[in-house]
Amino acid sequence: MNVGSTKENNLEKRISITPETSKSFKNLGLNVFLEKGYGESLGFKDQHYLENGVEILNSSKEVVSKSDLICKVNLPNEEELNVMKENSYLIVSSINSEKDKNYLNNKIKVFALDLLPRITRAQSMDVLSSQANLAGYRAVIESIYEYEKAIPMMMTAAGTVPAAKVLIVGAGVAGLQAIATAKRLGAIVSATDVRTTAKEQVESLGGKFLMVEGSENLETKGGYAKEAGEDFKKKQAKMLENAASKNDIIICTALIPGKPAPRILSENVIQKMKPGSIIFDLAVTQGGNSAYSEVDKIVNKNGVKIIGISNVMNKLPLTASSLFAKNVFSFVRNLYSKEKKQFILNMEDEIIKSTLIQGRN
Amino acid sequence: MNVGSTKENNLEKRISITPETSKSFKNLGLNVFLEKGYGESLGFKDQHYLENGVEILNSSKEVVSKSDLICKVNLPNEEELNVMKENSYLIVSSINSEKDKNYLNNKIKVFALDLLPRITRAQSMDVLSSQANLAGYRAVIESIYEYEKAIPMMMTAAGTVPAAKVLIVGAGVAGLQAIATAKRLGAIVSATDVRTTAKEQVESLGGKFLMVEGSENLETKGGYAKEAGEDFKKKQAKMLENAASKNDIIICTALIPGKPAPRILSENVIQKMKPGSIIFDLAVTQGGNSAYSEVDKIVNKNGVKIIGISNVMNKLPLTASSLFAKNVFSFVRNLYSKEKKQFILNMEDEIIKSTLIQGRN
Amino acid sequence: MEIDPFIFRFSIFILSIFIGYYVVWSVTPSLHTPLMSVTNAISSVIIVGAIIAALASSSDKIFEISNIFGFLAIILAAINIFGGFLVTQRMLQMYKKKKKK
Amino acid sequence: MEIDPFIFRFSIFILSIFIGYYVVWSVTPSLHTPLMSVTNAISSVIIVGAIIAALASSSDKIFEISNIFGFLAIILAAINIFGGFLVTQRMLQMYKKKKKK
Amino acid sequence: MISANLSAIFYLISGILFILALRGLSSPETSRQGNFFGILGMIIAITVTFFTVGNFSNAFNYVLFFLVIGGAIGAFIAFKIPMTAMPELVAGFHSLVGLAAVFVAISAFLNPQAFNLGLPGNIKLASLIEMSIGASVGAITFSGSIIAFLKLRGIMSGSPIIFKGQHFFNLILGISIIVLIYFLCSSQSQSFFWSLIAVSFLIGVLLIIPIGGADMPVVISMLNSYSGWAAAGIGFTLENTALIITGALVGSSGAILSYIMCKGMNRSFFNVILGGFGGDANVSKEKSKDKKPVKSGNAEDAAFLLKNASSVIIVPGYGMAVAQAQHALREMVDALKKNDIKVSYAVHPVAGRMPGHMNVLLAEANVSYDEVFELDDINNDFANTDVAFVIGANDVTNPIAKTDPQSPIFGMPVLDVEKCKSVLFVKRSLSPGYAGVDNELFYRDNTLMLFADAKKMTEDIVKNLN
Amino acid sequence: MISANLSAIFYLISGILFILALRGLSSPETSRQGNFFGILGMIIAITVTFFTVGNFSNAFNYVLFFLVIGGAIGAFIAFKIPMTAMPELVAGFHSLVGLAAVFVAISAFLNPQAFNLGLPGNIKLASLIEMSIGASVGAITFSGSIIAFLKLRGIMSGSPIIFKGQHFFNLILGISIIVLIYFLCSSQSQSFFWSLIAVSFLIGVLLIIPIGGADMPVVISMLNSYSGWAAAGIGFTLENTALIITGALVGSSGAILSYIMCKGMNRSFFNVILGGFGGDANVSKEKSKDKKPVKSGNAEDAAFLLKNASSVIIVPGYGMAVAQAQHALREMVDALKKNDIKVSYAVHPVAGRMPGHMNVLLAEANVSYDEVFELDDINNDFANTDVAFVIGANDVTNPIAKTDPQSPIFGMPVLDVEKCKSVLFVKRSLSPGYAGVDNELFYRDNTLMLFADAKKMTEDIVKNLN
Ligand SMILES: NC(=O)c1ccc[n+]([C@@H]2O[C@H](COP(=O)([O-])OP(=O)(O)OC[C@H]3O[C@@H](n4cnc5c(N)ncnc54)[C@H](OP(=O)(O)O)[C@@H]3O)[C@@H](O)[C@H]2O)c1
Ligand SMILES: NC(=O)c1ccc[n+]([C@@H]2O[C@H](COP(=O)([O-])OP(=O)(O)OC[C@H]3O[C@@H](n4cnc5c(N)ncnc54)[C@H](OP(=O)(O)O)[C@@H]3O)[C@@H](O)[C@H]2O)c1
Ligand SMILES: NC(=O)c1ccc[n+]([C@@H]2O[C@H](COP(=O)([O-])OP(=O)(O)OC[C@H]3O[C@@H](n4cnc5c(N)ncnc54)[C@H](O)[C@@H]3O)[C@@H](O)[C@H]2O)c1
Ligand SMILES: NC(=O)c1ccc[n+]([C@@H]2O[C@H](COP(=O)([O-])OP(=O)(O)OC[C@H]3O[C@@H](n4cnc5c(N)ncnc54)[C@H](O)[C@@H]3O)[C@@H](O)[C@H]2O)c1
Repeated sequence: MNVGSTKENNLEKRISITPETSKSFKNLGLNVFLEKGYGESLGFKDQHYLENGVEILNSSKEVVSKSDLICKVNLPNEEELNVMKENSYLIVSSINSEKDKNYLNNKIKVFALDLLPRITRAQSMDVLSSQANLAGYRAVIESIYEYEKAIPMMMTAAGTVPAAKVLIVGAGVAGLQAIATAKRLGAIVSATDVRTTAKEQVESLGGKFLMVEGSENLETKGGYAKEAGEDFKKKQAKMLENAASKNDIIICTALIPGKPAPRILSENVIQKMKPGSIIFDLAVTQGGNSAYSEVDKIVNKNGVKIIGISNVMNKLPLTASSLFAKNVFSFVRNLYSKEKKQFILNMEDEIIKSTLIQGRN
Repeated sequence: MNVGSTKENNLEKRISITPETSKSFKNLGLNVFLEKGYGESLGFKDQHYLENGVEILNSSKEVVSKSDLICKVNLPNEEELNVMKENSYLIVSSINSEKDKNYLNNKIKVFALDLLPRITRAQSMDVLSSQANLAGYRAVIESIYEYEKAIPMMMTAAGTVPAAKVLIVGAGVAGLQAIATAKRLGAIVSATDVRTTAKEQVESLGGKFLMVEGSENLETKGGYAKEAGEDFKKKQAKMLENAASKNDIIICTALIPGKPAPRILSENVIQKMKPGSIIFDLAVTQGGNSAYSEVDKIVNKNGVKIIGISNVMNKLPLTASSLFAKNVFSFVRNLYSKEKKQFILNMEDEIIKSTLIQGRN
Repeated sequence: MEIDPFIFRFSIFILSIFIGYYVVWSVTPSLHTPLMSVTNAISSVIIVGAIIAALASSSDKIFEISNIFGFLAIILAAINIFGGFLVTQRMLQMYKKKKKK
Repeated sequence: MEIDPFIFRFSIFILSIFIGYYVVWSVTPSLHTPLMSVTNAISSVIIVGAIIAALASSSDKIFEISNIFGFLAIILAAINIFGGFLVTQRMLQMYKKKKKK
Repeated sequence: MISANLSAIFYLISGILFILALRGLSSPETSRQGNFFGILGMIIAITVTFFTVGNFSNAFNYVLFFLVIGGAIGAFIAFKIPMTAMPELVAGFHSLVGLAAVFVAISAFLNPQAFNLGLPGNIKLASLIEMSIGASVGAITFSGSIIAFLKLRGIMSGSPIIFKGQHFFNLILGISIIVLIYFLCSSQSQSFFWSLIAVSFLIGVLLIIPIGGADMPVVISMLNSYSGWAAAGIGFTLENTALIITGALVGSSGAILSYIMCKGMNRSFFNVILGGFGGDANVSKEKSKDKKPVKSGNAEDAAFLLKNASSVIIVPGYGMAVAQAQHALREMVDALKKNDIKVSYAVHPVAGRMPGHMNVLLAEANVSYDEVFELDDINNDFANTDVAFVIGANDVTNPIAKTDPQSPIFGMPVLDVEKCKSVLFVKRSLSPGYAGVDNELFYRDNTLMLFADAKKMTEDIVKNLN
Repeated sequence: MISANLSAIFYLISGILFILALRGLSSPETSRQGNFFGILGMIIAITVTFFTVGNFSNAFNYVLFFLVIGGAIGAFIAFKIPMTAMPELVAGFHSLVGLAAVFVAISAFLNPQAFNLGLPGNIKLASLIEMSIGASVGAITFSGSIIAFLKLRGIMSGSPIIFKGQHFFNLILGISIIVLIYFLCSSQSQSFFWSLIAVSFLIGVLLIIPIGGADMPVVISMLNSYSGWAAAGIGFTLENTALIITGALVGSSGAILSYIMCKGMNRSFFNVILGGFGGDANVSKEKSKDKKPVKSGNAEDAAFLLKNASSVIIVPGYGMAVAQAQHALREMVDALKKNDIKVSYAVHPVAGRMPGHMNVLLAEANVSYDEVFELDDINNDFANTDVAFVIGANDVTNPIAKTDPQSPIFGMPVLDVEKCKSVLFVKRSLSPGYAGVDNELFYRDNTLMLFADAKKMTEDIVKNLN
């Protein structure tokens, strides 16, 4: 069986097959086809792939037409889609809109890795975790880059530089890594979340948890957040208004699966912030947690910079690709039967069942 | 007596009198004159100054002509210089060239704070320390911003992200802070210097010291570095070639007072580095420690990014100004006699003697 | 002005109490059980009394009632002595010193 | 079958040695000097012998040569007793417990 | 027959050997030597007695015979008993000592000439008092130990048996003992002697039944102390130095030990000894119901195991993060390294609650990256490692992930900690981790559970390592 | 006059009080109580002796008189002596005890009837041996202590006096003691007795002169032990339980103490006692030459001071960074906080070698920012604080910056640590810091120097805090 991948569009620096995983694919008994210059964006030369037994083909069309399974970060373009083999498989990181779904046709089986159930067995394929983790890290790096003061406390002969205060909104995977990163740099870190188990987790990283007073636990059985009620939102807004004036950097990571991101930082809250403060909205593509936040822009509101980046992963594409490619490989390993030497669509397998997308018809 | 300051040129975001120090000046019994919109670049409103008893004047000329002492980060422009009072004082952070010196006339007394002796009593005025410290911090932030991988080690379900390796060349004030900052973020940090006392200091921050084998201590009595001999340079180059291939980020801070910065990273060394690596050359304005480095450019050489920024302080102007202003204030306090209510040019005072610059005549 | 030997014995008794106190005061918890079992074994030094009782007769009347109690006491104490020391030994097996590399 | 009182005294002696050993084993270094000074004071219990020596005579011959040695010993021991305990007390002033807040 | 003086000296020597025995037993390094001293002391005491009595007639053969019989039984029990039954074994042994003391007292009472105590019906007053005390305390020891034994063995319910007026009743019995001794002394009548013994048996029973099963270790040590006092009492009667020294030694050390144990369990000594005051006993009984047995230890045990290992792997998990135990852990590892022990850290890919969670904390504590290994790199090393120190980790060690396809964590790679010679688990309870799956390792033979907050426990271990 | 039995019991009681006295003195909390027990024991012993002898004639008045005389002298000395002269004072006192023992022995030899030892010229053998030993050991104690006193007082040079064949000569003298005792016993002749005492005096001198001044504390403790054995010897002669118990107690505890002290100083016990073997004594003498005196302590002392403080300020400096002691320091502060002690950190603007150096390290050790204060904010608090714990800092505490315009650090604001009740300085030596200026605080009265690597010392303090 053949596995293939082609270059992503210009907006995406990540790739889904690294020299390292191409070797793993070979070891599993699969052939790997890649388009010429595949890893260029990351400094991987074709040579690196050839050394690992990959076949480099001249055009993306050639790759697609020869492969039984295509792995990509984003959906292939129409041209590529059209030449895909009948009943071949396609693995992508996510499918965002209904439009995207319709755009697929029925002859291929498509897996969106962001639909993976969060069961233990699926941890090694969990792109949401692996990418969110890096996003949390990078969000802090981006924020301190924009911040015009120093983060850690320094008592010096020329006076004391106070430590910056960082608030993390949403203590999921990204939020926790953001806490850890900010803490490392010497910031005073607090975090808030709607799930009460988050408290212990925040504290386990040395952060302070800001509890919305009198709130219930908004955790679903799956460990995700539920949408908050009006009452909760009011209490949370009050708490945040208070916190906003004290914090220098706010990093927003709050999401609710299948819903637009909750709006958490209102205009009101932002007004309370000191000039020079930073808001980084990781949820910006899902609608944003913060007022004023815009995709791929730094909005300056009374001296408060509100940063929205559509694809933070492009800021550390090497690490992101390395983890993403391993996620993809783990998924393929689960799909492929070594004995039968083919991909098996075992609908009893929760992992396969939940990630499979039915196209238009 | 009146102290004044005017806006800097466009390339400089720092200022030399903050609302906080203006209060201190008042307490000392001095009047403070500032140009309208003085602190704008940092988000300080005139209101902030007025509250602390500052007089805001409409033009820079007005300020200069009324003041007995002018504090600035950079030299005033010609227009301002011309209207300065006879026998008035001027304090600037540094005077770089002979040209600058000539440009001054003899009717005013000019102090360049970078000439301060490094004696204990002068520590609170030491701009070199206060700014180099921040530069070291910011050099790391700039480098990791440009670095396309994550810095800390992360063992995750999708594989292990190895920790980045950071090498600091020159373990003076800036270098030590760079070590501390990189270490905080979880990098594996090593450093090298020509002064052997630096070893203990590097290790006191948890860094590893790379000793140039068989070298003597190149420390002057004042604690600065001497220029290295050919033999040393060769040995150092060999050591660095070896280290270059292992490190992901190199931050150069090496300086020799009164000399151009030593060239430490040769083309050879840079060639050994992995694509994706970063070199940050803090010494770029003094000639640079690294080959290829250019002022205010990011040079990409075989995937290695070589960063040179002329004024890193502009990246955290708020903190930098706050410390610089306190340095300036401490200097003025030493110059001013509270009893006699005037500035005293006590040439017995080492601090005053060493910083005073004689202009053309 | 001779001192009654009882006074001496009493002095010995009191001093021994002090020693018992100090000796045990710093025992590590993991040795509580072995220590108990060894003290138990030691306390069967009562066998000294049992032996005297058992042998306290002319050779023809070995099984006088008082001797019988002596013999019984010997059996009990002997069980205790052997059992106690051996079981302690067994428990202490786990505290073997590590071998030198 | 009486036991010689010497044996008892000897037993007492041996047991006391053990006690001395245990009692001091865990002393904190900062108390070394006070401890020495207190043991010194205590060891002047030799005064007991001195008193016996001094008083060992009929009332008319108070200053026999042996009594004189007794009296001398009393003075020496008394210096030691008072001096030792008092100086210990002085040294221990610094170990006053902190006052409760 | 040897002189009284010589035998007194030998008795002193055996007493000193017993002192050394107890001393030895108070630290693991010297414990075996201590046991040896105990045996030596006993041999000397017995031999000296033989020579002192000097009766090598027929009776002597019987003495030897019974000695061997008893010894054989004792040895048999010692080898057959499972290690888990230790506490009840000790309790059982105690009862024997108590009974032996009673028997010796009876024998002395019936045949005082043999012991130089006067004539039957006209025993020296002091001796009579001494033997009464010996007999009474012996009897209490006997019946009390029997009850403790039954409770521990499970033959009798472990829960405290309490009835109204218990303490008052005990008081009455206590007074009656004194009254009986008084009448015994004044009348020298056998019936008082027998009643004394009977009442003492009863007191022994009544003293122990109100004490809950959880407190039995303390009780056993207390009974140990009693048996010492009984021996000392008899020692005074027999004017035997060995008995006096040993009795006092055992008496006081037993009392101190039970006090120490109470303190270690944070219980009041008096509550335990008086029994039935608090409801604690009930609680602890209920808690332990329906549980598989686990071996649990304390910091000292852990320190001992660690110190004697030559290689240790640290497995940190979420609990370490919650407890913020990373700094203490580093201190512990430093202390181990000073003892030339090889220490590595094994970080599971999903340990904690965030990717790289453990790395953040270990880096904070300045653990060198060279010592930190990922699962694949270290998993084979467990088999050659002496101790796995699992601190606040759970799911990531659970072997069920390898065996039970029904388990929610099936398929996750896990750290094979159980292949180490010993596994130490630091966690607060037996409750499961994130995945909610019970971890069977807790119940394994080579596992020692260290129930405590991870930081607290690690700090305590550090203390004990020095 | 009271019965021998009663007095024996009272002597036992006073012996026990002495045990409790020593026990008390082994921990600061109970030390004062211990001293009290000692006094009580002594009062009982003396009173009982009066009643046992029962001679309240004229002689008794003289006894009281001399007792008061001696007491007055003792009290006078005790109050007048400066604290720094303690060691020589103790040595001096020892000599008195030794001499007293000799006098009692002489008295017993001259007038054995008074002690029930037979008649002059026909003293019981055992008693004679006992009194010879007592007299000899007492004499050694006396002359040895005198030498120690002279050395400590500086009247005699502190350096070891060694001559060839010293050990051999000592051996000869030792043997001659035994020979003299033998002849004394066989001839009962006074001359042998006096020679015995004379030779013993000589031995005392010879034993101590080869020992260097630095080892004197060990010697004093050793002499203490000797005085105990002398008392015990006399005790056997007088058949006095109090003397036997106390003598044995003092004898063994003194020996143990000197052993412990050697261990603490990392010296070999035998080298010290035999003296003159190694060159160590020389070295330590030279080192201490020309130095102002500093008080130095160990971890236990520091722990004690810290535990009894109610507020502590930590002053970290470059040495903390070099030793990487920040984690250990945090542990220490945690332990203090558990004892309800208020702890803050005072960070000097230029502590360390880089701006913010201390902040980096404290943050790494997870010290909360609320506890870290800059100089201006905390400098006034020192005056109200019990202990300043200065760890690896030096220049930043040097008061010379405030007083001496010639000093290179003049004008630098410094932390006023000396205003605290006590100051603990953790550093490895007396050497100066970055600025190369000697710090006079080291020599102040309220300063305790803790010479060690900062990490090691802090860890040790943590151990001692628990
Ligand atoms: N790494 C990730 O990205 C991630 C994300 C989400 C979920 N997870 C899941 O989290 C789990 C991680 O495994 P793990 O072994 O690290 O943790 P775990 O299985 O959750 O076990 C942690 C254990 O620590 C103990 N503990 C908690 N607080 C403690 C304290 N203060 N002192 C001592 N012990 C304490 C708890 O037992 P007691 O209550 O008895 O003390 C608990 O059993 C896996 O199931 C993984 O799938 C991982
Ligand atoms: N902060 C800055 O930016 C900066 C920059 C350059 C210079 N300085 C200067 O550095 C000085 C800083 O003052 P400071 O009080 O922090 O340091 P310091 O005065 O240099 O004293 C540090 C002390 O730490 C001790 N020490 C070193 N290693 C140790 C170890 N492993 N364990 C225990 N003690 C150790 C040393 O004494 P032992 O050798 O006896 O152990 C030394 O006296 C000032 O003079 C300042 O002017 C500061
Ligand atoms: N079992 C596994 O293998 C596994 C793997 C990864 C993550 N998880 C768990 O899944 C859960 C979700 O993680 P995630 O990062 O993917 O979540 P997410 O990206 O969906 O959301 C991010 C965070 O935002 C929070 N949030 C939502 N609405 C909010 C609001 N109004 N205010 C404040 N916070 C709000 C959520 O509670 C969540 O913590 C976590 O508990 C995580 O531990 C489990
Ligand atoms: N006493 C004080 O108050 C005070 C204040 C600040 C700094 N200092 C000391 O002054 C000294 C100089 O500090 P700085 O940062 O201003 O120095 P700097 O900026 O002049 O130089 C930076 C570093 O580069 C090093 N260097 C020079 N040539 C090199 C080469 N060829 N290879 C490698 N390294 C080279 C120097 O040794 C120095 O450590 C330090 O020792 C510092 O501790 C003292």
